[in-house]
Amino acid sequence: MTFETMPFARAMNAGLRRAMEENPRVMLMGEDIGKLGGVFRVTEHLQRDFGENRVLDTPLAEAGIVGSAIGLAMAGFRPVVEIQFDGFVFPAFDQITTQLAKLTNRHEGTISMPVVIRIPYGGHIGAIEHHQESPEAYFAHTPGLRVVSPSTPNDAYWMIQDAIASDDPVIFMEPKSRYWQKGEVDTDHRAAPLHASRVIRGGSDITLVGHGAMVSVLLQAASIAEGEGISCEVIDVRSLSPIDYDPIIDSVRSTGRMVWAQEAPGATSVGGEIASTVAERAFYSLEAPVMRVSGYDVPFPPAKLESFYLPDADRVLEAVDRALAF
Amino acid sequence: MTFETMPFARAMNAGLRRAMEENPRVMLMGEDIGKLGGVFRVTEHLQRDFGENRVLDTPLAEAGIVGSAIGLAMAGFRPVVEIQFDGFVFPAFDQITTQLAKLTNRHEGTISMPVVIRIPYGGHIGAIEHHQESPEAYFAHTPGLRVVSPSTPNDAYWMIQDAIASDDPVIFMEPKSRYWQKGEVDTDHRAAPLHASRVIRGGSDITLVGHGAMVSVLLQAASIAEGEGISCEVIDVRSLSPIDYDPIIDSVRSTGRMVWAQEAPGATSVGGEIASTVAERAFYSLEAPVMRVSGYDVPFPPAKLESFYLPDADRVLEAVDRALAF
Amino acid sequence: MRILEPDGSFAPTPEAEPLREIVEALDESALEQMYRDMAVTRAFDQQATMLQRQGQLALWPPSLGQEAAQVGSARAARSQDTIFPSYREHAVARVRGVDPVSILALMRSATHGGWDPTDPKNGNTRLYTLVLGTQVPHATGFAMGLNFDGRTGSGDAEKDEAVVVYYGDGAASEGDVHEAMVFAASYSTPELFFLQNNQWAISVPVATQAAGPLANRSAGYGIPTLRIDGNDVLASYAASRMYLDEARAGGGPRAIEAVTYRMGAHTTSDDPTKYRTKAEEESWARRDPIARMRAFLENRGAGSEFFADVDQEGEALAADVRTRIAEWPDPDPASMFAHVYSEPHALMEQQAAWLAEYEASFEGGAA
Amino acid sequence: MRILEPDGSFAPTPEAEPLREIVEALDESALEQMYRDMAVTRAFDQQATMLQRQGQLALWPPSLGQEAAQVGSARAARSQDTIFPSYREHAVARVRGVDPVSILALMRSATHGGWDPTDPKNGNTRLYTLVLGTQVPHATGFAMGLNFDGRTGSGDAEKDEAVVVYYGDGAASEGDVHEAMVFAASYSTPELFFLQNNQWAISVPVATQAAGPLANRSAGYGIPTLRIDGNDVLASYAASRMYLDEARAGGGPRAIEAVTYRMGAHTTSDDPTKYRTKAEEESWARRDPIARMRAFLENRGAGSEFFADVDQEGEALAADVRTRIAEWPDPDPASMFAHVYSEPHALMEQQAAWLAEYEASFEGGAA
Ligand SMILES: Cc1ncc(C[n+]2csc(CCOP(=O)(O)OP(=O)(O)O)c2C)c(N)n1
Ligand SMILES: Cc1ncc(C[n+]2csc(CCOP(=O)(O)OP(=O)(O)O)c2C)c(N)n1
Ligand SMILES: [Mg+2]
Ligand SMILES: [Mg+2]
Repeated sequence: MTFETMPFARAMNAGLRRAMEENPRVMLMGEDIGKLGGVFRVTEHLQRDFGENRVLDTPLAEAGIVGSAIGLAMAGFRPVVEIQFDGFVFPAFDQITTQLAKLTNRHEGTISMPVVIRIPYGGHIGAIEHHQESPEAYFAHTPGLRVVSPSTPNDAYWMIQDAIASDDPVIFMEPKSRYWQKGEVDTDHRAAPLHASRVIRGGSDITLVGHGAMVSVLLQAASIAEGEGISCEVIDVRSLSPIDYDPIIDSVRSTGRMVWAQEAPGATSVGGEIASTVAERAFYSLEAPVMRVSGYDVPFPPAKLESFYLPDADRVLEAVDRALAF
Repeated sequence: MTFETMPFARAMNAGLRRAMEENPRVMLMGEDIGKLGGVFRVTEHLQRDFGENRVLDTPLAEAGIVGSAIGLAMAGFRPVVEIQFDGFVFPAFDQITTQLAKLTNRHEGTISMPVVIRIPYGGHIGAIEHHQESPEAYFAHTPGLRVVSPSTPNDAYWMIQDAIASDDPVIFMEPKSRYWQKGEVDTDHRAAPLHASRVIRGGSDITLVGHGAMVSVLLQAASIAEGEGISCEVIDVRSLSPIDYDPIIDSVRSTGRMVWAQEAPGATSVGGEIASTVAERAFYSLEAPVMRVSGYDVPFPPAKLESFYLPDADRVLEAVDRALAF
Repeated sequence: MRILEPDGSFAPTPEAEPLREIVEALDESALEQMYRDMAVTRAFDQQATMLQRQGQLALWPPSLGQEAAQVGSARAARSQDTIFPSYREHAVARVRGVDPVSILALMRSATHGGWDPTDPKNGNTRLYTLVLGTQVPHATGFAMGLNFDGRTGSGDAEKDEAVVVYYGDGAASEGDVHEAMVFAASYSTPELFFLQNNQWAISVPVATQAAGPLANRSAGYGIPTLRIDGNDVLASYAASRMYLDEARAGGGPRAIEAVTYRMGAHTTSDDPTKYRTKAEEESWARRDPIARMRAFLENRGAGSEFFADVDQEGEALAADVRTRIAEWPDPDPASMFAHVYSEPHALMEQQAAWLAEYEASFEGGAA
Repeated sequence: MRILEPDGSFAPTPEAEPLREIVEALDESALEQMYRDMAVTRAFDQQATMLQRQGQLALWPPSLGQEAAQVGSARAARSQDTIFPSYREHAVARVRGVDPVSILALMRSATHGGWDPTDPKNGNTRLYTLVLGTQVPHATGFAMGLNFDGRTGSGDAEKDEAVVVYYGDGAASEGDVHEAMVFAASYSTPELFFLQNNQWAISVPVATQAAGPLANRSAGYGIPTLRIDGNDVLASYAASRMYLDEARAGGGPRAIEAVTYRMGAHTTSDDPTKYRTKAEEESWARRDPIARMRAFLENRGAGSEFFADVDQEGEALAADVRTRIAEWPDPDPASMFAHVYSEPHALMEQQAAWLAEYEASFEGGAA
């Protein structure tokens, strides 16, 4: 077995590199991903090692990037697109929703659309407007897309490879605040399947569920709660479309309570989807409504306020308390 | 009192006309809305009567339309934009989400953004791809926008005026299949407030909730159910952002059961938001989970299949049965 | 740039001189084929309009009047080329081998696609695209791929591949078209941007989209551009041939603005009397592309048997698609779930199963 | 188009001849003011970079090297004009009256705005915009409004309003810029598109965005365009003055490509050594816009007291913003909810109340 400790961004880089080595049709596209190696250095050295035809510093036009990636997929390539920051995916939104997501269906299966769109997302980095958002709900609502988000270096390494191997378009949400977080990567054994949710800490009183950067917040909440005698089960949902409900439902059936946490604004979001489906499937087991913790329904605030905006362990614990008191 | 019977589209037209008469800063923009009067004739004769500076046949570029509407709002106008069909709003998505929705906030309140974006939406008209979609979830998730949808000519007449009078951006979703449906318009008395949900049929066994074209489906289901001895309360939610929950919660507290119906795909949609919030606020009253009826999580199918895709009274009743059997 | 005068006389304008050779290489049968393509497509198109009136189609966007622009460019493309149409390129699709009834099936809304662009019989014709302009960056990306794969630029015109993308004067305003040109210029793609300026985007005249010639815009990106008489099939052919061969030889992208006219309504849902004059329509009727080519061929001695044969082919095609579309089966409801994804997807399986069971519950009267 | 040589000598190129009059109308104090604007902004800019290093700012995008393009155009704009900046127009903002500390507050991420564009003291300077290109259609729409309201085109240059919109060579690739030009040409807006081609979009050279001069693009829409030496403040002033006055007189939109150089990093997060050479940087250092204007003024006899005074003003501004930004208060958490909507909104009230109560629960130690 080969274990290596590396930061999340390096694990992404290693996963991309391996995918490019294993399949010559894999290519990367985006702004500043070549010479610079991406503003987060996720693609560092890949242009140097694979050349300018496989790692493209594109013109600055997101619809053009995704639109030409679609054309490249039609020509048999497997493009992996980097969107520089979450807030800059919207110029490409038409190409993503009306084209990328629908082309396989429109072609009645005669072509597939193996395009990955990588989006560094979320807060905690103290940046200016448009650089700290969590737009996953827009994609999770769109039929034809798959949406996933790794929370650890090992998942980053494997999930990016699985996303690239998928014949469907995958929106790959990278919790950018975790890029520098180190973890062990097992380069020999695949992680859980791309769309599997995973129980990452066992517990009996309440189930905590989230994805991306929220996962470590949930773990932190769980260990604080433990000190107070509350046993939390923690689930990393990993995939937001499709959502792997079984482990969540199983857990809620045994704990009877659940808290969901996300950075995105709450209204009409993934949280509502999960809470209402859990309520439907575990109706008689629930001793309290599923509590949702989220960003407020406001634009992501100036970074000086992000600690008030972003759910932290305290906010999660407040919801745990409400659920337990119900 | 002045009651007039007219089709929905005519009521829209009359509402727009009145808003333009009452406020010279109101102007209309869109593709084919001038000479042609819009592909659904909602703006018929308005260019003739108000001139080319107040009713603009714009170039064919949705980001340009919404972007320039924003600039016009900054110059003190109140632009009302028509998007020709639901499926063509996405090229404007960046301007809507990163600009229109956020500009008041970015300006810390020193400017407002009184822009209305009218979107004829939904199915039932047998059209080709991109012409029958229900994109409301994308907007309901976006802080800074208001999202409403009238279901009757009277609401159409008043809600468009209220939307135009609002200093905030309003996404105005027009159930296009209802354009030809006639109803009474009371031109003297304002309808319920723009963001109020409304009980439109009393009942005691179960609460049916929806918006736009679904409302008449719910009423139809309610009257079939009545024949089977089931008493349905029907609520037209009218506003999807913000959502006026009180009448819904009151109703569910008394019926103990609820069905939500929408045309949009179910995943991460308004239905999940409403179901989870109702589950939270009426936890002890619910005798069954909130049942959600929706379009499937697929692209809107070829029209030859739309009757299978779109929720109809039977699908609503199937959910009613499930709720009652719980 | 023009080669045939509206009356059919052969009179290349000065800018057409470099193209003379290309035109002169066309033999009688090639010239007749272009006429045939145009006339048969028109018969099909008129049949389709009738089928829409009869309720067989949801909608029909006629190609009426644009046959020369379409046939010239489609015949100029080589068999290895790939075509990205918009939604009105019926003549192009037919020339490339697409069964015209597939276009009817699309406009019947019995399918969102209609044909398989990867099946060689369809001549590398990609699907129609309804969201204006979105196909243009696809074409550019595809052409970038040709470069990366060395499928172009070798100097062998019989093998080197290129791409033609069609779009309209209205679509030209969309940001996607601009971004596609930025990419095309940047990656020096083997690609022809073929703009049919048919004067109208539904009810909006081209003057609203552009203050000057649209051809100037593509030129602004450094993309060599020709503005041609789009109702002259020989001009369309020659310009497209030259530019496509330049592009495939490694010369980078090229653009053509074909000035033509949408002689009919935008679609069967449209009423052009609301926004344009009879006089305008009549002036363009005098420049009908099919009449022009017919006069040219007649001047060269084509006989009435030829024209009768073409008419008959048109009628036969019309009759054939009429029959076949009337019998067109509705799609299976389960097909809604079949191709949303290429790989298995939990929701698709659940929802397909639910629908099947639900539908079954109605059989035998139980609800 | 150039008026001052890099060494500061006055030597209008032939294309600059029509602008001679505009330049010659500038008196000594106006010329000195331009130098002062540039030099003081640079002092501010360098202070800001330091403040970022000290942790006072989240990020800083320097205007270093682009002062001439910015000051010339900003001084050319008349007081009634409205400015739509991108995010690097520090010299423009300062010239128009915006308190520079507001820009620091924005880059501190203590606010998403920074100033009130409707307050006359800010010289009709709209807010910075971070999503590339999105401000360009706003400018066009605003200019359309000037037309509709008759606030322009009367022939009185002292009253007629116009709009200047700034964007970069990278942003020029975005579809929004194209659509804005389509609208501008269509509605004949009183608007100047001012492109600062500083050669780089972060690490991507302008050659990736455009095969030829970017100026050709705007020209392709029928928008008269000048390509100028962007490091020559007089060229920027004269071209902008002429074009803005033509636009305000009813001539329709105009465009300028100012060829300049981003002498520093893209932002304080960037490391240009990864993608460009020292030699390139040095060659542009020799074309520094401030040195050029200084040499010009020195040739005309400006004395060392003047330059000392300017330096002192720069130092004073730097000291002032350093003090004020260090004392900058964090925003009140409740402000998150205050301006999302202009009108009351149920969710805002609920969530603000919830947060207040939640925060209060920590006071006094209770959790
Ligand atoms: C993005 C988008 N916006 C609007 C429409 C609706 N629409 C369909 S065709 C059309 C006019 C297109 O004009 P043009 O590009 O000139 O093509 P033509 O119809 O003349 O062939 C419009 C507005 C659309 N299909 N896509
Ligand atoms: C839509 C969008 N995409 C990407 C970015 C990230 N980004 C910020 S600045 C920049 C480069 C901009 O280059 P240019 O327009 O030339 O302006 P300059 O920075 O040189 O002044 C990029 C890619 C963004 N802000 N907006
Ligand atoms: Mg057209
Ligand atoms: Mg630049």
